[in-house]
Amino acid sequence: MRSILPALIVLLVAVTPVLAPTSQVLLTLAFAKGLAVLGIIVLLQAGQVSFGHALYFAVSAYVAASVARSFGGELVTTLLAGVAAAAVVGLVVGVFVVRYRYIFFAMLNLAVSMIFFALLEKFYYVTGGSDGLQVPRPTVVGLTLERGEFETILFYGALVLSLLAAWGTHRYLASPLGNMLRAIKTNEVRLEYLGVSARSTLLSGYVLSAALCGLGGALMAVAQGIVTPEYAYWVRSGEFVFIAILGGSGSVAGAFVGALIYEGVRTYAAAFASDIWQMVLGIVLLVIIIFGPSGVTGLYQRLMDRLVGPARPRGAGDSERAPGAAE
Amino acid sequence: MSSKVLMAAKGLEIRFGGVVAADDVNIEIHEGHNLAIIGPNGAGKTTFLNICTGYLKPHRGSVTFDGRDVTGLAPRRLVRMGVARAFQIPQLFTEHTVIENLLIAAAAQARRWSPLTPIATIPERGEMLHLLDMVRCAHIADRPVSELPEGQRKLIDIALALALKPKLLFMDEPTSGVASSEKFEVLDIIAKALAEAKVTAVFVEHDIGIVERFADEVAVWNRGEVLFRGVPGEILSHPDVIRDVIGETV
Amino acid sequence: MRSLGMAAAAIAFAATGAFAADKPDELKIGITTFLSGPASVFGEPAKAAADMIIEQINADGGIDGVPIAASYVDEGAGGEALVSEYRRLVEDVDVDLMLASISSGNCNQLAPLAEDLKVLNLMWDCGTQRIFEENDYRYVFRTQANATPEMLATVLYLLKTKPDFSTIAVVNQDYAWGRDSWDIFQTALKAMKPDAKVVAEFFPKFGAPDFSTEISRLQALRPDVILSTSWGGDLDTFVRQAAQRGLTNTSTLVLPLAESSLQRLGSALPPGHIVGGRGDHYFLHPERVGDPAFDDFMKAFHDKTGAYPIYPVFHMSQALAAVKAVYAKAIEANGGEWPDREQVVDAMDGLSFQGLGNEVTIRDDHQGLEDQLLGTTAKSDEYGFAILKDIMLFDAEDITTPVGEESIEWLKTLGPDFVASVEPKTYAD
Amino acid sequence: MNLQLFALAFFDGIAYAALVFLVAVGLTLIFGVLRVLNVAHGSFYAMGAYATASTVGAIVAAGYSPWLAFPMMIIASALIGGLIGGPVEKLLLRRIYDMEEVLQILVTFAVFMILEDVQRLVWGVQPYFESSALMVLGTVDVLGITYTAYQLILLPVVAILVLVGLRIFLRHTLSGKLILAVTEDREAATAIGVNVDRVYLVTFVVGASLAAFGGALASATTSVIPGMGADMIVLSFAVVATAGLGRIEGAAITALLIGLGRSFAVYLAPELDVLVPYLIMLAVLLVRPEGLFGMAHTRKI
Repeated sequence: MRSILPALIVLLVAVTPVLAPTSQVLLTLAFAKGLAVLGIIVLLQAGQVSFGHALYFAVSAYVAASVARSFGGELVTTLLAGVAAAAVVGLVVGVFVVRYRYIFFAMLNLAVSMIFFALLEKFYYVTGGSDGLQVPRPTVVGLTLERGEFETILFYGALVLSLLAAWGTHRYLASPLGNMLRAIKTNEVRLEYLGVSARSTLLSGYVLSAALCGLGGALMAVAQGIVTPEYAYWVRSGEFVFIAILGGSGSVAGAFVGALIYEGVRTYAAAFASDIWQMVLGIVLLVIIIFGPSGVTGLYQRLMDRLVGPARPRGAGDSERAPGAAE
Repeated sequence: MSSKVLMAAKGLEIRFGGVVAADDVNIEIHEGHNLAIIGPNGAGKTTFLNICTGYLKPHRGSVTFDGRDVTGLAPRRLVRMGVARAFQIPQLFTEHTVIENLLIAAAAQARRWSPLTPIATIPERGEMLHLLDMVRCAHIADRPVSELPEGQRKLIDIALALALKPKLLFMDEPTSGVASSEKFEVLDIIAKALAEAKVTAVFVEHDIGIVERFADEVAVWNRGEVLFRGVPGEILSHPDVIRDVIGETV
Repeated sequence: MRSLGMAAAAIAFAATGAFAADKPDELKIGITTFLSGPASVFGEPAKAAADMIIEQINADGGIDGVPIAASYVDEGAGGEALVSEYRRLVEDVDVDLMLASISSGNCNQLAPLAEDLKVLNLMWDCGTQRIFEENDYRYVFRTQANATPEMLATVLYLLKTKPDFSTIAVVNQDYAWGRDSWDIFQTALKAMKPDAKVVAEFFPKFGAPDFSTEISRLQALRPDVILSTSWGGDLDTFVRQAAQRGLTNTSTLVLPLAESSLQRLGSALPPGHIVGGRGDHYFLHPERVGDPAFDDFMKAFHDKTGAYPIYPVFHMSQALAAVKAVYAKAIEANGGEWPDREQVVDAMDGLSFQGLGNEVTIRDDHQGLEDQLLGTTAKSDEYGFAILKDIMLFDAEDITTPVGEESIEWLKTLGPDFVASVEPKTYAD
Repeated sequence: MNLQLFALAFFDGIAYAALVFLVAVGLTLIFGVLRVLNVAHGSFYAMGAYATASTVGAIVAAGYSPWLAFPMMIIASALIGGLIGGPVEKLLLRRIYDMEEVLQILVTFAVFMILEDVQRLVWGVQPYFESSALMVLGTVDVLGITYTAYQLILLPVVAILVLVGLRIFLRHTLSGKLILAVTEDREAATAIGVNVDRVYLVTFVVGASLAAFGGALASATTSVIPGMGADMIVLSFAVVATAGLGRIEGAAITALLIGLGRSFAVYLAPELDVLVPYLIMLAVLLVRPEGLFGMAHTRKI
């Protein structure tokens, strides 16, 4: 019962290119952001919030852009190169930041991302400065495509990648490792006393979240055709956290639900209230936090609980609901 | 004392600011002999547990386990060698259910890191349900631990330590927070589980009745020092102990 | 869907045998401009100007009877929002053409998009010279100059008015424009005055609130000339801090974009410094003052916004003049019938049009040829802010990179004698 | 680098550090008491600058003495702190003290977004520049370089006054002591009857006013432009985290470090100047994870 609506939404999204072709690119961008938000949600499971994950988004986007520019660029290799770069940088930065928690964790991530942002602007001859780098359209299995065809392929690619990433992350969070990650939020001391290194556990989650942000960034780069330092700015990191809370930080679905709603609100706010689109977004955020801190997916769970009764007692075997789904 | 020495502390010293929490502590823990630690509040009992399990590093002295120097090793390294701990304030994963708590411990013990296998399906599940049954908590397996009363949380905390299949278990006031009418029953449960798993226990306890019944040896702490140690019958009737320790704590 | 619609339209044409498109109810234009962020100092006046000009065009009967309807997009909302909104206007609203954009970064992003969407795009304000030097476009045109003639004219003005200076320092914003414009300026300067010495290069970050340290260093170095291509709040802050601390007494400032800051700076910018207007843009334009259309607009704009027009207003007027001119030309070429969109694009080649400045012509490479105006500040009691004297008006033909050449390479070929070979029109006051 | 250049870099650094300190100290005060990292702090800075620049501009244009700029700065910042900061705390933050940290930060992020547009609606997008206060104080020549007295003397003096004033306020007045009590132990303070709600409100208003005051002082030296708050907030975060959360003296020292670091960078390696605050922060936190003056907490088990 409670999976009917999600299934319907996925179906509806999947036929978008036929029904509403003009929203196809918007949805691709929403998927790209959703993937990055998924990375934020992984960290939120450990009770940590990063105000600098735009770093991985940007690292991957710039690497993808460079690969597409210098090697002619096949879509798959472009995306893979970006994700790999984000994961490697995530590992290096992660080793350092997993020693910190809460505000310090958030601030250090912010600092590292701002350094990268400044470097992108400084190393003008490599990065194109604030004008950014153009990303030539990659080939797909060797074929050079027109924009329309490419965008359709990218849309379905993004949809499949998002579903895969959501499934993988869901499994990860349900696995022993994922449960240990969530245990960091409630009791690190006990985790250490079970023989588990909280830092290594957090590091594994951190690298995963960096890779997810990277996947989002690389997708965004090829979908947009340009990468700019704005990809790394702190406001974008804040936006990711914003979307995570909007969608519901407790479930992997929240990342994509949030991203779709956010892009929608933002686009229409920018179109019909171009003077006050920031204010509109700010108010939406306030309303969500104060009246439904578990986000849209949390509201949906509550609604379904009321309509068809509680899912069933929470247990370790509960695979239908996302782990740690906000109550 | 002819049995094997499991853990030995030599010349432990630690101070916090001006307060001496351990002052030349020397003590041996023998395999199969459950040791009770008694003493007034602030005597350094928990500090001793913190040092033996790696939470604190002594300023001086050493700890050996199974003949190896383990001074200053992190808790997780000691855990992997077979030293587990239960806490005065139960340390649980409060956003997980009871069985999930235990499954995390089991997965850690069995080193199951596969990121795509749900924890609910690990082979140790049956074992954990049995462990819960042993501590009489099987009926609450699917409850979130945040909803449980203190007594049950205490039991889960100990079960988490047992799930690690330790050789040596430190327990910090296992019956605090448990209604006095249930204390013996609770400790009976624990003792039975310990015996079944062949675990040596070291426990801090205020209740002299419990010490008499469950300890093979008693050590008396005061101001960071071990004042006396011996079999419960002797120690608990020693006039100094009655005056300084039992008189205060009962 | 779109191609389906076009196919249907094609069948309809074939059936009626006419090649004229139906005259629409309105001519839909999308305009990207900064409505938020620091660059809104350009975007807001330009939008005000667009509203006034479009209102005027519509009051005069529109374009061949068709009124213009404009939709605005905020460039300050960020890259994705801009692209999404651009696509929405082109694909959903089905605009006839786009005017985009102010930021060079956005032009880089939107030009290939316009090409793929097959929509006529007039780049109305962005300055990067690379767009047409590195790419060929069918649908993208620029209705003003680019960074190369703007900087080259500045170097020429400097060398003509102050030929004996020996040291120069630069304080530019640390982003693409600041870096690019310095590259061009420096290349041109080295080619025409090889002995000029660069004593300091500062690129404080975009939006920097304070230049005290840079000014202290400049005071210690005492360069003859200080170049800054900064704009908006950054330029205002720099000029004021420099003036407050006496730097303007010891060095000549060269400020190619300061025409847009003159009114805000008031008396803070002392006499004797060089100011440009990114084209021949100045509310006291010596060749345009006296033309009733020009004078009326200056007055009307001042009445409406409380300020005189600055260069983005001129740029907007040129883009809209191009729209008017290209439809007139396309209609004529189509035998008086309303043209289809491809015919309009065809008519862009070689188009000449006049906005508030002098006439602009579109070259083969789609680059507009726009004259450049520079002057030296002088005190004005009438206006309460500095006005320009010793104005030079450079002919676009002399200073624009030839079609097919790359700007930096072309500038390197210029020698010291180039200075004398260019003869601008001069106006003493 | 010779001695003269060293001295010059030092003077420039101090003036910059004074402004950074004034903004950061408000942020750290709020964090110390409310335990909320206030992203909207940058907005108070910007609004303080806007309010001062626009009112002083009007006063001077109407022919009154430019010396009035100084009292106007104080009035404008108090008004911004009270009229905007007060309601933000009372109507919004008060609802979220029990929530997770991330939600608290996001609420202030939302306030930041809203206030950004409020500024545009109220003051428009054209830069304001109102330096009457700076002009009336004149200039000072040091080692052949002209400085404005405002930056070289007034700003550092004001910063020191604020630092000393805050110390006296916190240690020697009743309200100050209540604030400190709540900072130390919220539960205990509540238990002995401290009106915590009131303390929070007062602290937030004071902190926001300080940010606005920083903006007011800055408005005499810089163009007041849209987006100026966004940059300031990241800088003050760096100061507060480097200093140790809630540490007022630490904020002063860190601001000085960052101010001097930046001006020396302009002399020695101009390309690095924007990175200086972050590099200092990373270096400090590597060595002292709780910040220069922060205290480490060990969990009781």
